[in-house]
Amino acid sequence: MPTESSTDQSEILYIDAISDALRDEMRADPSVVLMGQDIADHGGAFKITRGFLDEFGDQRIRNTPIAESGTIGIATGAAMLGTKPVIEMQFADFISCGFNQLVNVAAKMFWRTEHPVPMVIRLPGGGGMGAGAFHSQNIEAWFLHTPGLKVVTPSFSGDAYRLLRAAIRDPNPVLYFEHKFLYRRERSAIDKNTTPDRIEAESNVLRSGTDITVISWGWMTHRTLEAASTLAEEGIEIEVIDLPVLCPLDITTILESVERTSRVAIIHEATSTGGFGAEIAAQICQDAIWTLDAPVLRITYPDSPPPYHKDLEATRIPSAERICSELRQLKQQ
Amino acid sequence: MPTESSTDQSEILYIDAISDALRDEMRADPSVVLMGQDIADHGGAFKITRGFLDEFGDQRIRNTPIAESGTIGIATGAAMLGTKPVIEMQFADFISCGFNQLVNVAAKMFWRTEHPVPMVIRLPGGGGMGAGAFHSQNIEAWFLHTPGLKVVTPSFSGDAYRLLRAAIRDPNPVLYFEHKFLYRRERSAIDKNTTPDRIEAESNVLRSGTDITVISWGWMTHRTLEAASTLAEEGIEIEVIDLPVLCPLDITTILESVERTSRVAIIHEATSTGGFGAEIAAQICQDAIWTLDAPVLRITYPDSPPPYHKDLEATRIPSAERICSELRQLKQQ
Amino acid sequence: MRELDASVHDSLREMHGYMRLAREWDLRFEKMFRTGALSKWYSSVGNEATTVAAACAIEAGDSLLTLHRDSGAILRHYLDIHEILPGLVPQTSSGRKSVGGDSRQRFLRLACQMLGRKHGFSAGHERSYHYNLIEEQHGLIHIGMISHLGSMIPVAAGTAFAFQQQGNHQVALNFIGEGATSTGDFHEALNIASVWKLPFILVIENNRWAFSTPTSQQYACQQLADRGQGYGIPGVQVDGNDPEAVFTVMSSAVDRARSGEGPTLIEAMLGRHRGHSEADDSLDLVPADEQDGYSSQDPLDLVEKKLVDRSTLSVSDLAEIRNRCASLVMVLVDEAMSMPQPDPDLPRRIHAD
Amino acid sequence: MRELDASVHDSLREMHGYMRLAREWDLRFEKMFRTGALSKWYSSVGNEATTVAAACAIEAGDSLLTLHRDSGAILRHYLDIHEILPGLVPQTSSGRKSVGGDSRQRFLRLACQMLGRKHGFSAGHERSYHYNLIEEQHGLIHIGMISHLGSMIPVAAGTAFAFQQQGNHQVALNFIGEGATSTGDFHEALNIASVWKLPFILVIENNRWAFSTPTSQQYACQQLADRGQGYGIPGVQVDGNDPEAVFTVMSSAVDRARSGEGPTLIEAMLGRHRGHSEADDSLDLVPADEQDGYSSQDPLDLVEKKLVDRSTLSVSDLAEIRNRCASLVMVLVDEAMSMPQPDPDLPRRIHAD
Ligand SMILES: Cc1ncc(C[n+]2csc(CCOP(=O)(O)OP(=O)(O)O)c2C)c(N)n1
Ligand SMILES: Cc1ncc(C[n+]2csc(CCOP(=O)(O)OP(=O)(O)O)c2C)c(N)n1
Ligand SMILES: [Mg+2]
Ligand SMILES: [Mg+2]
Repeated sequence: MPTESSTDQSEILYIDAISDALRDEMRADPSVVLMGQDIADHGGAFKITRGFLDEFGDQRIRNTPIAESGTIGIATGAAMLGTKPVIEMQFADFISCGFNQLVNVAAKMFWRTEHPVPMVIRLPGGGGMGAGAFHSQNIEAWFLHTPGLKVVTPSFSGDAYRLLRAAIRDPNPVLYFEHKFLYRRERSAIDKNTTPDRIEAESNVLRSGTDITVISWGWMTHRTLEAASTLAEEGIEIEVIDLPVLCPLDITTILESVERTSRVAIIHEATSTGGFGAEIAAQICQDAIWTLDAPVLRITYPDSPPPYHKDLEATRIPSAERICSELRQLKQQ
Repeated sequence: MPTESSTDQSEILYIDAISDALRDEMRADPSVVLMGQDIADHGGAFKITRGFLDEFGDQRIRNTPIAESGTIGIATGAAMLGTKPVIEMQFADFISCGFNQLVNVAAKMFWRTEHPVPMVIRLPGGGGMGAGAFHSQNIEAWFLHTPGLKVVTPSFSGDAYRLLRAAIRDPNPVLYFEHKFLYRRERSAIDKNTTPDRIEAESNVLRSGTDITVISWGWMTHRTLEAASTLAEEGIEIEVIDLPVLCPLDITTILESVERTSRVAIIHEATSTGGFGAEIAAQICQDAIWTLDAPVLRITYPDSPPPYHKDLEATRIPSAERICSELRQLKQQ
Repeated sequence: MRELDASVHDSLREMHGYMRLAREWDLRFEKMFRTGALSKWYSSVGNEATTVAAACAIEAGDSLLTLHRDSGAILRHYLDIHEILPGLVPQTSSGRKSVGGDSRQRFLRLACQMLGRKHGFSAGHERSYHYNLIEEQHGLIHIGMISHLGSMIPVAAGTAFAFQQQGNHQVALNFIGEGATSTGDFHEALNIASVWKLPFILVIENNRWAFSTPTSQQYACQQLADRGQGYGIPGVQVDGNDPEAVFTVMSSAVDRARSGEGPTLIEAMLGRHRGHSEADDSLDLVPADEQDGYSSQDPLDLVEKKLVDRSTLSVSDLAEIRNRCASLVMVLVDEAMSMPQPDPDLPRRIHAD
Repeated sequence: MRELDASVHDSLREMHGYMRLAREWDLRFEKMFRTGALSKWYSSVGNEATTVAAACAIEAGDSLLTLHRDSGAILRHYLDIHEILPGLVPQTSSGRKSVGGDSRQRFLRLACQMLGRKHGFSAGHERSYHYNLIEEQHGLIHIGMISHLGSMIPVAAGTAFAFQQQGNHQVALNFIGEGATSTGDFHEALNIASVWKLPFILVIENNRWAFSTPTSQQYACQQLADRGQGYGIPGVQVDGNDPEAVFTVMSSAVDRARSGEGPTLIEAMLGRHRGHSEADDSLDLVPADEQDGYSSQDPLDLVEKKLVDRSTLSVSDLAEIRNRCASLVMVLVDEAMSMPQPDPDLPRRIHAD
């Protein structure tokens, strides 16, 4: 059961941060409604909404039939008339079934009609658990190429908490990618007093360094930090920039950092071709190319679905070792 | 009615090239079946299959109910057992309704099971006709970030013909983006004798030049050519590379050209953020950065849906004038 | 079940007034299309009995979600006919109060919207019926279509969900063509709406053709109303050319919805009077005798005959009503034509602040 | 309608043989899950009567598309029981010829597949039942699932489309849970299949729960079989714990399909015997008396009771059959456990050449 009493600034699990943010925002705003498969009595596949049915009742905690498109469409209509739906996808991968509703109805609504659609879709995504091709994908890039959405990818408990509340308050459809691998592995401080009411461009410079700027999000930020400490021992200083928000993108911080380090790598768990790393690389090469002393490096998943077997999966996900070795080479270029 | 008798090397309309390719491949291979809305008696929204019902009968020319997901799924199952389906989306935009079938079933099938899915989806796309947000989109980038598909974007009648036949013969799911604006505006020679049986990486260097490499596809290739001749009069020599195939990507030709020109622009009608221009830019900045004398330029649609009013739309689509002026600036950098 | 208004004759006169207005609206735009003043037009001709009568059965505060053949419902929902055409129909007639606000202004903006003008509801960014008009102060909730068929069904159910959530007794009314019943969203939305007992009414305008596709290539059940059973909701087929029949069926669906019993599926049988859009030749595929059958059942002809047969109105009354509607439409469309085009340099935000 | 094989008793013995084999298969993996040798397991316990009987009604050359609770159908489709367990059931019993090829080898590879081993059908790239096995020379067409529920229904209909296109008389058999009936793909596929009269049979394994969601939160119709009418196809509910009843219903669906009359929707009513997967606590939500009801209707108990009541087999015969099935499974799974893991460096192509 998520820590009911988690006090300000306490250290909590990433998964509990999500749970707390949902609960606190539901307490604060009676128009917030949760929808998703098995979120009521069962508390969701990951138990994030355990206890919610009792506290908030079955009007606000809605088990849905297995119908992602219908659910997103209903949420969109409801959001237009004063209800604030938060949808839990059981796994991020299943949003493909509601893709049209999301990209053509929800995402375009404000631009078409100037009528806001305040809604959040929580997307438990990412690999590392041997869960195979349909429970491990990293699909944020599809939505970053879809004008009208906002995209959030927290790596730490604090951002997970703060940005989920902000996402619910934001008047736009927000995709909130939560990384399953971090649920019970990441634990850190959260501050319950800072709850902005919009998702805005932001980044975390987690570590300053003079040699290479490394940009990442989600689970990969943790592997990047691991690599950075290893490399620090070798005298290579990495500046680690975490992006808890991918849209809107805080490109300014990235460009400033690259200007200082002259070397840059982007690391993501998503497949390479057309991944969001390409966009960041392209922006750097448009706006900061003269500051570069080396090519822009992308360290990513290869272009294939996630394999089931853990040994096979492990070779695909950028490891701290692989990151170290590629960054060492980058330093030498 | 498409030219039944179009002989080798004759000049024909882009739309007729598509029609001819379908007809010729259906004649050559009895396992080819067409599916789509209103393609039978009516000959399709654009009349590309006019006359097909009479020639091939209602078993091979299948009007479908309005059900993109069901249609793509049925095509996938059929393709696995010896039938070769070619689906006509009435408009490219509607493929969002069959997104899950495409990205999770068809695209991943071969990698998962080593069982091929030879199927083609024709996608009449693109803007310029004042057709609004849902009949004008350029959505190829979603699928270029989806391992397992091939993506074709012909700009000329000859490629349209040859690559459609190749796409049907290819054992993979191929997305064939045909640009509506070109249907009756592009007319050029086709060669019916060269019909490869696979979609492979390829590019057309349409014009050699020493100053700037410009990469584009679809309609934008024509605007690029227009800009290139204008600029040639001013003494700026553009090397124009057209990409009739985006996946697999012929990066070699691009890198070689950039090595010669040292300046590069990528032009696409798709929206900017996360568009395929980002991927090409990123690859150039990874593999050819030292050859560059200027930042990599992208000239694209802004990040918004296509507006309906022609005057509004015209300001969004890269025009020959805008291309000229941005390339002039690039030349000076 | 709510009965037709006590003054049955007056109610029919009112429905007729809106039907005629909708018809003249469409005829005007069809003409503009033919003269090249408009690049595309999807006609509502033949759908007026269904759309007007259905919109008569809802109230201010209810949500309306329309497609491309629903001008009748839109005009009924937006306009106070007594205000824009004083004396055209008796004051006593309405079973439904009109929403407040300036009807003429709304009508003019609607014309601007059709013409892509700056003062249209989407300022030229969206085509024809692809817009929303939500005036909370007047209880006017109208959400227009996106092109993707079926997509608005869940959204409509979502507005019903908001009503249920807020504990008011409003209902959502959504129209679709029979072609859109083949989409997954039709199924997902009706199923969820039924499980959650949402106050939602889905009216299928079954005009027997979807672009060039006849119903025999679209579905294989006896009637689409039969799908209701698969969702545990009433499925009712009705003569969509008879506004009184539609109103009756709609009224009980609305009552059911307001009392928390859940959705209803209504299949209104209509004729195919025009091509898919005015720009294509799809009408050629409809056999001549089938077309004749539809023409002989034109809902405006039928309602006018009924009004004359019942001695509610005379032939010359009808001519006058027609003329007044046509003139009003003419004036408004002309006015809209003289309004400015949208400004290409005006920025439009992709995110709400 | 095809009747049960003349030797009714022998047919039931054969079905029982496969059911028992499937049950021992699942029990073995459940045990491995509990001892930590396996990270996840979705159990088919309780689904065997439906899946085995349905697979008995199709033939070599027909396509089978399965989900996560269909080991019964898979074993019936893959294995010649006379070959792998000689003498277990009478040679005369089968209404259906087994597909050719080496049954034991297939069985071993199936075990490897479950365990992610290199010799599994997907060489470790895909989990459990997410694979295909297509041996054209033996008329074995089996297409496994992707996780996304509902997605395989159109694909199954597509295999039926290929059969129709090729003018042979094969049929496609597809299983889904009742939860997947809420997906748009269920609707789109059944509608198209009916319009095109595809030789397609969709069997709903209605075990009253989808993960933690009871049917009352999944649909609101009386029975899912009622959806058939909305597609103009037969919708039949059957006792899914009774293999003979399922076989009878399936046989007439197969006959209908083979003779070109189109699809059938079958709703097999089953018990919920296990949690959603063995790794969760979703079974806790099923009320105790409901669970007891299911246990008392365990299809294996029922079929064994019937065999004893009919004096077809004795209690000790049943024990022997059980032991032989359990031993075979044990041997095969042990063998699979000793097989190599997949090689992480082996490249796997994303495109077919
Ligand atoms: C998802 C989707 N697929 C295809 C289309 C193309 N399309 C537009 S209207 C239409 C026919 C609609 O028929 P119906 O629903 O019966 O409405 P009607 O025009 O007859 O009133 C089609 C196929 C679309 N708009 N959306
Ligand atoms: C499109 C989609 N949404 C959600 C899920 C998650 N999920 C996996 S199994 C399951 C329940 C399935 O229930 P049912 O269809 O009744 O089959 P059963 O497990 O009861 O046999 C859910 C919700 C999924 N796999 N696919
Ligand atoms: Mg229609
Ligand atoms: Mg179930």
